[in-house]
Amino acid sequence: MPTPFSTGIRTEEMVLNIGPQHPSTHGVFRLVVKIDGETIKEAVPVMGYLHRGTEKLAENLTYTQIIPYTDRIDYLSSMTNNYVLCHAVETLMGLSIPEKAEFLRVIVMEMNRIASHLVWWGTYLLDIGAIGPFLYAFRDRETIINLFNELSGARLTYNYMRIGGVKWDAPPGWIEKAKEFVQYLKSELPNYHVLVSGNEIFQSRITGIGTYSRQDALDHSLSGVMLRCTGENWDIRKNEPYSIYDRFEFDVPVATEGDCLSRYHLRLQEIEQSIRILEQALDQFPEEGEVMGKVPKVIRPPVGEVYVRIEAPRGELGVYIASQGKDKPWRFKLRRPSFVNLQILPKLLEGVNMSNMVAILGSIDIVVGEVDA
Amino acid sequence: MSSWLEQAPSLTNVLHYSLAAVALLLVVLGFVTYAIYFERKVIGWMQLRPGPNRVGPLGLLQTISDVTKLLLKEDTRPKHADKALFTLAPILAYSPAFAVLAVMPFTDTIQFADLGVGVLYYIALSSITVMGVITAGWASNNKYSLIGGMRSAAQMISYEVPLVMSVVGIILMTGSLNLKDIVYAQQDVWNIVPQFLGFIVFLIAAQAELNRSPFDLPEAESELVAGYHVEYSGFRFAMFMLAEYVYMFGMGTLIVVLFLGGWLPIHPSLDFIPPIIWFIIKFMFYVFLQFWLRATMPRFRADQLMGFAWKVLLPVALFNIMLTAFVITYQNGFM
Amino acid sequence: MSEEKRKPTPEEKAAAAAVARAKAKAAKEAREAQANAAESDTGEPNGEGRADAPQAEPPIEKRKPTPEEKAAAAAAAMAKAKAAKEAREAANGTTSDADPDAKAKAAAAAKAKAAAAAAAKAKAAREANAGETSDAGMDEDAKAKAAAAAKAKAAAAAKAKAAAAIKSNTGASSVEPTAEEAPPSKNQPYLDRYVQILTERFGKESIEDSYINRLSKEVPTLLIKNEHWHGIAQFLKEEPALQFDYLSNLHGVDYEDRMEVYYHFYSYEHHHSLAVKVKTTRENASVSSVTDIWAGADWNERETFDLLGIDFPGHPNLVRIMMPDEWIGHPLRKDYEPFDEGV
Amino acid sequence: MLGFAKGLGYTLKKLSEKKITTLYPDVPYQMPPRFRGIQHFSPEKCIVCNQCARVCPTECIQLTGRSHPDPDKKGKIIDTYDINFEICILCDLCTEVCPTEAIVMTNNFELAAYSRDELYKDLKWLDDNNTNVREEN
Repeated sequence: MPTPFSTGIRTEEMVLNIGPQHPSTHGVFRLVVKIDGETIKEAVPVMGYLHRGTEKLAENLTYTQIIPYTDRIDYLSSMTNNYVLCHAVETLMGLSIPEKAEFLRVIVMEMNRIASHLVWWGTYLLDIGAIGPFLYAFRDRETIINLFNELSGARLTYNYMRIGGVKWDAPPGWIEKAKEFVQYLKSELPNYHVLVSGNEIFQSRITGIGTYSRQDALDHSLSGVMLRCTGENWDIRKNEPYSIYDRFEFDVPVATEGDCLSRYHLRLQEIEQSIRILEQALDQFPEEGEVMGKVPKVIRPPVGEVYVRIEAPRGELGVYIASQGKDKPWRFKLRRPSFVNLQILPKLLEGVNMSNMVAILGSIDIVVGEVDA
Repeated sequence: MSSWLEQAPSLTNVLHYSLAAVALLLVVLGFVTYAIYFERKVIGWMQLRPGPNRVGPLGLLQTISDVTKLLLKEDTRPKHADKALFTLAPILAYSPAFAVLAVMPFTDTIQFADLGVGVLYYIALSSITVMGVITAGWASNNKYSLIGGMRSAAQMISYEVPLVMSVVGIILMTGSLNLKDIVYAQQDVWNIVPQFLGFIVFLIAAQAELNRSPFDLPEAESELVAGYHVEYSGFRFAMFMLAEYVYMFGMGTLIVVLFLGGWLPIHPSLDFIPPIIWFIIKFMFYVFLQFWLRATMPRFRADQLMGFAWKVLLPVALFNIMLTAFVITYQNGFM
Repeated sequence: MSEEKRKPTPEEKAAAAAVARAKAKAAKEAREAQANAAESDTGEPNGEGRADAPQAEPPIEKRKPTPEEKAAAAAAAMAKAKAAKEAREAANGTTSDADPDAKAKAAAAAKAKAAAAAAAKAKAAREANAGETSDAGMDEDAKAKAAAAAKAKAAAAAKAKAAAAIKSNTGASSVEPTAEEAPPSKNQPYLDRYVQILTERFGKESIEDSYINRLSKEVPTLLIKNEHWHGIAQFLKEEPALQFDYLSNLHGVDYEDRMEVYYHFYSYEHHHSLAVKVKTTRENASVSSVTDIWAGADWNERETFDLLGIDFPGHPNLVRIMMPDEWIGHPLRKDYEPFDEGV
Repeated sequence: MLGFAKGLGYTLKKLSEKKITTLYPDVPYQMPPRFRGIQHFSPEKCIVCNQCARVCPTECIQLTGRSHPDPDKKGKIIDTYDINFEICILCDLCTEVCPTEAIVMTNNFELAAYSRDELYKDLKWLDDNNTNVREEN
């Protein structure tokens, strides 16, 4: 006699469209998944909904005009984007940057890294189902944003850096406020662990999912935390120092598990390291000095091409500029870490449960503006 | 109140009874309105923001305006939805949640029906809610709601087992299924003390039964957008909301009755406080716990959720039954 | 804006800076100015500089506020952050090594200033900017400069050339042609090795060109023949001596007469990097896919196909990624016209 | 097993803490002095050098000038000056290049309107937008 389960109940695979409007895709990103029950058989990311053609636009803009556009690529870490463009042009032209400007750049970039990781932390937990942390993260990020607002006059799209320096010097008292904030965050950060990291539900939820090996990571050109969670000790700030990062002492947090939990911890540890850098940078901040180097009125880099890469919060952010000696780039290409890191997603999602999907997608830390450029 | 039930049915009698039911409904609606308000307030405070504060003084009218909005909204139905079931589902979800309140003894006088099998009645009726949920999920003809409905069914059925099991200990101790008897049996010590294990299991299973954090998977907005009621709007959606909160009301009442001594004071010397106040205080504490958990907890994962029910809660509940049985037999001198 | 703030550059730093390192053009120009002062009237270099290098305005402006007492002030202004940084570095503890080193360099620079070290200087300055490298790098720099100076000695001192130096320093002219004059880059040995390994295996004709891209942090750059590309790519990853296991970037460039695909590789095994360019025609733009070698090339190739219309034979799923599937044309092509203006 | 209990403790502690949100529409939000709000334009300062229109990355500035009405004076005066706030990204580049500070930023940032057409601001509107003008440009 056949058991009830062998009577051939027909099941079929279902194609589920996740996005482009979905709470946990962090923007207009779409994922077409084929599911069998709640198990994902295949996942196909579809993107381009936020494609604004920055690279095309940039070809018709002068280098200075591109800077506000870079703000909008990865809108959670505009400072880093500002920097990578300026750094590329400065490398191409062989410009030197005043010391004070370098300090300001490092300070704002590290603050932005913290702000970006805080947003990630909050939204990731929102994905996981905890609504509280989001607000706490935004409370602390708000302080950074206010500091940036005072410094650059904008809360999100800073347009702060210029080729050859930065636009504004720190206003009076700003450094002190920044120091205060750094001390505050240092004391607040353990609470993050109390609130979330220690929670058993949270731990069991993301331990051992979304796992991949170092070889996978390298093959898929992953960078940043996505690479470091597999045991590769690599941080461009440390290994190919740009700006004045070689003057500061900091560690590169590395994990070997390669799962979501390790990425979670790495990002929080990165905040700690950024705090370390900030402490040193703020202490050594030169009171005197200029913030803008001597640059030609019209930025006209020599004929040639340049590719620079820096460590953005999401990974390796690169800029390629092909110059024909004009004031506008011939070709402007951004190597966007979110875009590249996302490539491993279909592989990670294969065969996992639906409810792990958001945990895995969230742990990649994408910004759709950056994915789509 | 229950004496009415024994009278011969007359027009006045039926009218009275209906009026009482309407009164309870209003109380429940009032509770739901302000439970939602306080939920938003408490979570707001915990998240360092003031919560609703714009409609009415202190935002007290916020939920009322929300409900008004829901009622005035256009009643939409997806084109390919199953019309009959789509309409039926909210009712199916709501009515049992309200019906279970009939047996709830709020105090020794305020109770609608003093059933001998009160606990069974509650458990039996509350299981119907899952039908509403799964019907809604299926009838919407939406993949998200289908997944949400299936998850919900799996979850509610799974957790019902430990939920019932955890009550068995109390029934053994009391020797009755009548809720009033259970409360009276707690004169000396509340059941939470001897039945602590059962209380924990019940609390967790109740959380899952209610689809509330950290077990709010069926409506996990970050995965399933809104789960089984994703296609519902306007009044039908309000019904689901209502069902959820009324069910919470029912579960709160049950947990107070079963484990926290119902309307009994914490110590006989505090007798001067009216029983209904005692009841409300205990009840509030449970409701606050809901909000508190929601402000703190991340969500479980579907597979872990099921594993937790069958591999952890059920054995613990069974162990609790065995333990209680042994203790009782020992006390009665059979061993 | 910050002009006023610029002047009070710490005076005490000036002296220290001038001594500390002549690497920055600062020292060179300071000395030059001295020499000029001795020779003839002080205004000359300014006027000449302006005439020769219209692009070089800012440096000249900077020179203006340094009238008679040039040496120190000019050095301070020019050495800018760089010098200050070095001063700090020296103060930090490397003082003992740094001082003689610095003096030697200063001397070298002094000699060099009289010479046609224009290109070398430009390059050295750039190296300093780009590199900001470890001490080893600095030493190499120093050596490079010494070499440059030695070479320069042979040449006759000429003001015109000094002006040229300024010009190239400000980046107004292309530096690449003058690169041969420059001392070999620190990455030259790497490049030589890559070329050697590749030619041994694939023959000379597989590599069209190879050079150090001095503008791009001196990355060794290879121009690979299109038809050899896939084999070489495989080899680049698998050959134990190369092991470029990481594809950092991949994109195409439309140069109007040709298309180029640019790859940037990095080896986490050996910690060296390589840029590869593969040319293709515009009409039948096609470069074989490397997705089978580096999975990370997948979307990058799709993007390149989408925006530039370069075909990647061997790619498993070469469809548009950014633009809608029914889009007509490839937006990043230089001759792209939007098909429908209304959209 | 105490992990989540600690978390509960943290949220409970926050229950009575000072709220950090601001009552935005009731209490105006004070922006710092450097804030890049809607531009203020003073026509008398403008020399119609066109630099702002040229530097604008989104080409949202349109202006026309005419020769100075006083024949003794050289140069031009501004005739029309429009900024399209539908596409203006308030990037600050126009105020940065302006040699006479004819166009400067203000601290005002509220631009919401019911119609897109209202977002085209002309010379008069920009001239009247003269509150909270930024001092440092």
